[in-house]
Amino acid sequence: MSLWEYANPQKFMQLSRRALPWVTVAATLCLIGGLTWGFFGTPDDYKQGSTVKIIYLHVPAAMMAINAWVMMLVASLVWLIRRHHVSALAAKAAAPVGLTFTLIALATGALWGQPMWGTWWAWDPRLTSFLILTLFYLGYIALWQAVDDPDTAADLTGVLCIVGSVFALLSRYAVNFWNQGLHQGASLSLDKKENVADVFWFPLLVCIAGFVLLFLTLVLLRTRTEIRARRLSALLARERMG
Amino acid sequence: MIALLLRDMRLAMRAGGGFGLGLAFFLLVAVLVPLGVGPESATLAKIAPGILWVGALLACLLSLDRIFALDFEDGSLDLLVTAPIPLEGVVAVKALAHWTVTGLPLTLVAPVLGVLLNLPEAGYFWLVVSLGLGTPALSVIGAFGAALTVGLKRGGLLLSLLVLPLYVPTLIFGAEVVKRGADGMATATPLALLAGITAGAAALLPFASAAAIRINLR
Amino acid sequence: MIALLLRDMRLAMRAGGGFGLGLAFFLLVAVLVPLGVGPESATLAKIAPGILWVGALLACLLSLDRIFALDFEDGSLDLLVTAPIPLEGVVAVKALAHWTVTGLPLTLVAPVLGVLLNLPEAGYFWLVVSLGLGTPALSVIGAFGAALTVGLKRGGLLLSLLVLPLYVPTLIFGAEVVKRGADGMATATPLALLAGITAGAAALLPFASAAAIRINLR
Amino acid sequence: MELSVANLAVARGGVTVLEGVSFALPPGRALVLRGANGIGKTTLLRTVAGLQPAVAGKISVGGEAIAYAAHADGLKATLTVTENLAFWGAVYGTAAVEDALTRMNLSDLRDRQAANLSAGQKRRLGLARLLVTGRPIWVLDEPTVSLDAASVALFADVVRGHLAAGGAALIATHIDLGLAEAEELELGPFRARPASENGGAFDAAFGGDFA
Amino acid sequence: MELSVANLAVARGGVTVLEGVSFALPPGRALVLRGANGIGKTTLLRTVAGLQPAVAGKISVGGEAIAYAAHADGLKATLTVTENLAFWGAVYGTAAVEDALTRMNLSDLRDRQAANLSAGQKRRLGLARLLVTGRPIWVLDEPTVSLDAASVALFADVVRGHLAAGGAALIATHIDLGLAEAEELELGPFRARPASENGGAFDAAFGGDFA
Ligand code: HEM
Ligand SMILES: Nc1ncnc2c1ncn2[C@@H]1O[C@H](COP(=O)(O)OP(=O)(O)OP(=O)(O)O)[C@@H](O)[C@H]1O
Ligand SMILES: Nc1ncnc2c1ncn2[C@@H]1O[C@H](COP(=O)(O)OP(=O)(O)OP(=O)(O)O)[C@@H](O)[C@H]1O
Ligand SMILES: [Mg+2]
Ligand SMILES: [Mg+2]
Repeated sequence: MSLWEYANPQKFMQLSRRALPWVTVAATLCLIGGLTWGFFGTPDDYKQGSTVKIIYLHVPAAMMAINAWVMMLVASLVWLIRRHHVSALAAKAAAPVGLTFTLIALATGALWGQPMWGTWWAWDPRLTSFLILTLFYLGYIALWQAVDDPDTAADLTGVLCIVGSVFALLSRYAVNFWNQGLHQGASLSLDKKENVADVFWFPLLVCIAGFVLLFLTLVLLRTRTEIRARRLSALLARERMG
Repeated sequence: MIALLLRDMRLAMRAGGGFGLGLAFFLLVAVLVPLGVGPESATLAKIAPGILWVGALLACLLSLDRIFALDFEDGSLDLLVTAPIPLEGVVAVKALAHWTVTGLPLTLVAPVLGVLLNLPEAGYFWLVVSLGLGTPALSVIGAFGAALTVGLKRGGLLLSLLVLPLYVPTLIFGAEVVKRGADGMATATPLALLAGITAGAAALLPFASAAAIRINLR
Repeated sequence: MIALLLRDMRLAMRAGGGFGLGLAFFLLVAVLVPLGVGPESATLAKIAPGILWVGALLACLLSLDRIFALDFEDGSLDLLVTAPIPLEGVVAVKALAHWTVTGLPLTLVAPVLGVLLNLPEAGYFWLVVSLGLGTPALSVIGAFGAALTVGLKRGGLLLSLLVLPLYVPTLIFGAEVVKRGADGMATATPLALLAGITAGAAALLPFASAAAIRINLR
Repeated sequence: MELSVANLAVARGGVTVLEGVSFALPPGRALVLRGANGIGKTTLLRTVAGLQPAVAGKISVGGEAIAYAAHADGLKATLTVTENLAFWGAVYGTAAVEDALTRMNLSDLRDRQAANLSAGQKRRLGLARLLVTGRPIWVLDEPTVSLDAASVALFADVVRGHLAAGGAALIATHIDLGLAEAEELELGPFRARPASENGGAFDAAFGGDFA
Repeated sequence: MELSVANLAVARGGVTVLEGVSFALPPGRALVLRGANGIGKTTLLRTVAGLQPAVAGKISVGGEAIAYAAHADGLKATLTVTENLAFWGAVYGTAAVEDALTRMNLSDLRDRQAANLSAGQKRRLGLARLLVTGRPIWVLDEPTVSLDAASVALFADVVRGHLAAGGAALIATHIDLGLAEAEELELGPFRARPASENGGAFDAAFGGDFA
């Protein structure tokens, strides 16, 4: 049996029904655990004071905002190339979740920027490309909404997703190309010596895991809903045809 | 392809659609902003680069939906898709025609409007250079947005929404060039970025646009 | 007449034509201007009233040609002219519909955009009041321009040209109200003038517009 | 109310295309206008409907009695069939929407957006609008374009019903509607002579001998 | 080049409207598609012309061999007759503009803007475009709408000429073109059964028994 079988809605529904409770529980545990540990179990930073704790929301949210787009890109490509409906619907389902993460990252980033940089916002390359990504999320969702025929909508949003990926990647790697930005570089990469201190690092890992699992939960849930909605409209159309 | 370019330009001239409208709009912005903001020359000089670039961008945006919508409505687009020229070429030529009737005239009249907005003298050269380098990107990106939304309900609104994020970098770097130029600072970096955006967009987006049109015509 | 109002509003909602587009455009202006001009809050605060009013005006202008053009193209206008309702009423209702889907939402979201442009606190109230009082004039005047140019080649360009001079007083007094309000000065005079323009335009222009449509349909 | 037209001359683009057209259309009768492409049928009908002024001649009834239908049938693509029709019903103050849907065989399509109709279905919807106007004189420009034989027959029935109820119809068409009660008027003989010969308004104003 | 279509199914708005359509159209032949309004003629022709994907089945030639003409005939109102035609001539790389004007009886109107043509004259111009494509297979959707009898005959001659030169034509129409050499295909029997019976792509994906 091949992986593609899960692209069959029926198979997907069965699998996701079984997986969903586990993922949900794991997400809840990681999030509660990680955030509590981060907020209450770590010392204040000597320089930043307690504002450093925004890191437990900001970094995972920003990461997942980008990862969600990458996931949508993969799902869109699968749809465009192999035309598996579940894949298209999963991309559709992920967009609002990704948008929410994006907004969280923007809000927490702005809150953090005020004490750190003395401003809510700056036209730093990472920040700019991230803002553009936010707008892309909006456009992507709006495009899904605007097209009547679901397959056409999936095709068009697929094309848009590919184009938007430029900005998803830029907001992750822009800091590497331009060093004049304000924003933190890749301080978390696993092989770096200049990692943040371990006390912050481990709870952050748990939070990131929590956000990944939360994303998975929400996407599974929303994909199931999308599949049902699609089935419903198809059945209604069938009824009308008599 | 040249026939298509000529036709699109001729249509724009005759119907006043792209050509006049974009230009008129640009003028409008330059005339209305001092009226609205007040005639204080220091303030105007400060905002001139930004306002001129925003005006140019809006003027382009305004005429975008005509790139494909008219041809879609009267069936020309169906015929062009089945014609013996590659659709990518059609898209590129239509973006070029759009630029010739909006971006190019905008670039040429911009210095005049700079006067209205009291742009510092050192800025004129950079205004023309940055518009000349940046407006092609606006047309190519706009053609992509127009291709995604051709024939859709709510097309106009969606078009702005889809195109806006792609326009932001061009706007930022374009206005930056003029600002730095007006202040006598080095302009090489934003200028290079502007050129990069234009080149990248012109090289890649026509393919995405052609795919979008094929999908939308179904 | 109510049916016409409802239909026009419904069409605007479904097609996103007027409704979304004007609003999106207004938003765009408010987002792009800080991008282009730079985020310096003192400058922004100074130009905010003017920019917001110019933005509102452009947003209205943008959707004007749809007031009659779509109905002209699909033959509805022919049918409305021969329908048992006075054409003056049709014009007035269409201007009202235009206002409901552009002017009104613009007025309502304006405070939010004021934040983006760093409008001084005292200005918000006056921004809403002046837009609420002034935008109906924009729609009525715009309907007149649209009636004059319906079915003409080069319509879009002409429309802007014809309407612009008529818009200038509204813009000046409107922006003046907000500026004075933001600075804590008396706003009664420009406000009264604004109200006068709106009342005068709404009372007289529909007759001129109806005549223009009758002529253009020949 | 009898529509009668006396010595009518009509122009398009400043050029007089037909002149000396006279006919009378009493209630209960239909008149089919015939003539080659470009002879001026559309121009004549628009003039009769009051959409453009006549160059010369008289038309006995004003536009208030006339329901006009042409190629562009005023449908909004984003509204449904019922919404499109209900709008015109409201404009004309009639409540005949349901009846019109049934008679033009559109009941099954009532909730479909007009954009999603076939060419012939759209045309049927355009014609259904006539029924909600409640007006006595129908002025129709090629009403059966795109219709199949069954729909043409259906439409002929509708016209017959309208005539029987005391209405009248003036129809320009190239095909045979199968309306036995209709008279035909060939427009060929009324083709306007070139402007240099026919004098008229132009000559009165600018055609004299001055330079 | 023979156009042959095997077991074709076509859909509009996500609903399959025709299925199991098969026919062959050798050079020199014409095939007239018949069927009630809304049966799916336009959808079928658009699919054959390569403008939309088929739901199932095979079409033997690609869009490159096909000249498609529908209601919307791609005319620009502000261009003159010659300019309109010359544009398409340039796109297809042919220089047959003069010839096309003559054959569709448009020479007198050559410098008139398309906006100032009558309905039938516009249609003739739309059809003249076919002649400048130089393509062998014509796919025509109700080509004679708005044409008078003389123009229909003129057009039938043009089609005959095209067939005689080795071309082929697939025509959907409700009227009789007087083309003796054309076969007819009634589309009624190919009407798609409701989706619940015909299975297909939908059922494979979303039609199963899950909740
Ligand atoms: C509105 C303002 C901000 C935005 C839009 C923003 C956005 C982002 C983005 C897009 C990432 C990259 C996530 C990834 O590559 O997976 C990120 C990571 C990060 N941000 Fe921010 N940020 C903002 C403000 C701040 C501030 C003020 C700070 C602290 C001074 C900060 C600290 C960090 C850190 C430490 C990382 C992880 C770095 C890495 O591994 O790449 N951010 N942020
Ligand atoms: N601006 C113009 N200048 C000169 N002649 C014009 C102009 N506009 C239209 N015409 C001509 O006026 C004539 C009348 O057109 P009209 O549309 O009334 O014809 P019609 O009888 O309805 O034809 P059809 O059967 O093709 O619809 C046509 O011959 C047309 O070419
Ligand atoms: N979105 C949609 N959903 C369901 N059915 C649709 C949709 N859009 C169109 N249809 C139907 O598809 C069918 C095929 O339409 P098509 O235009 O191909 O018909 P046609 O044979 O060309 O008819 P005509 O002779 O009237 O032009 C029509 O019955 C139409 O109502
Ligand atoms: Mg006609
Ligand atoms: Mg059809």
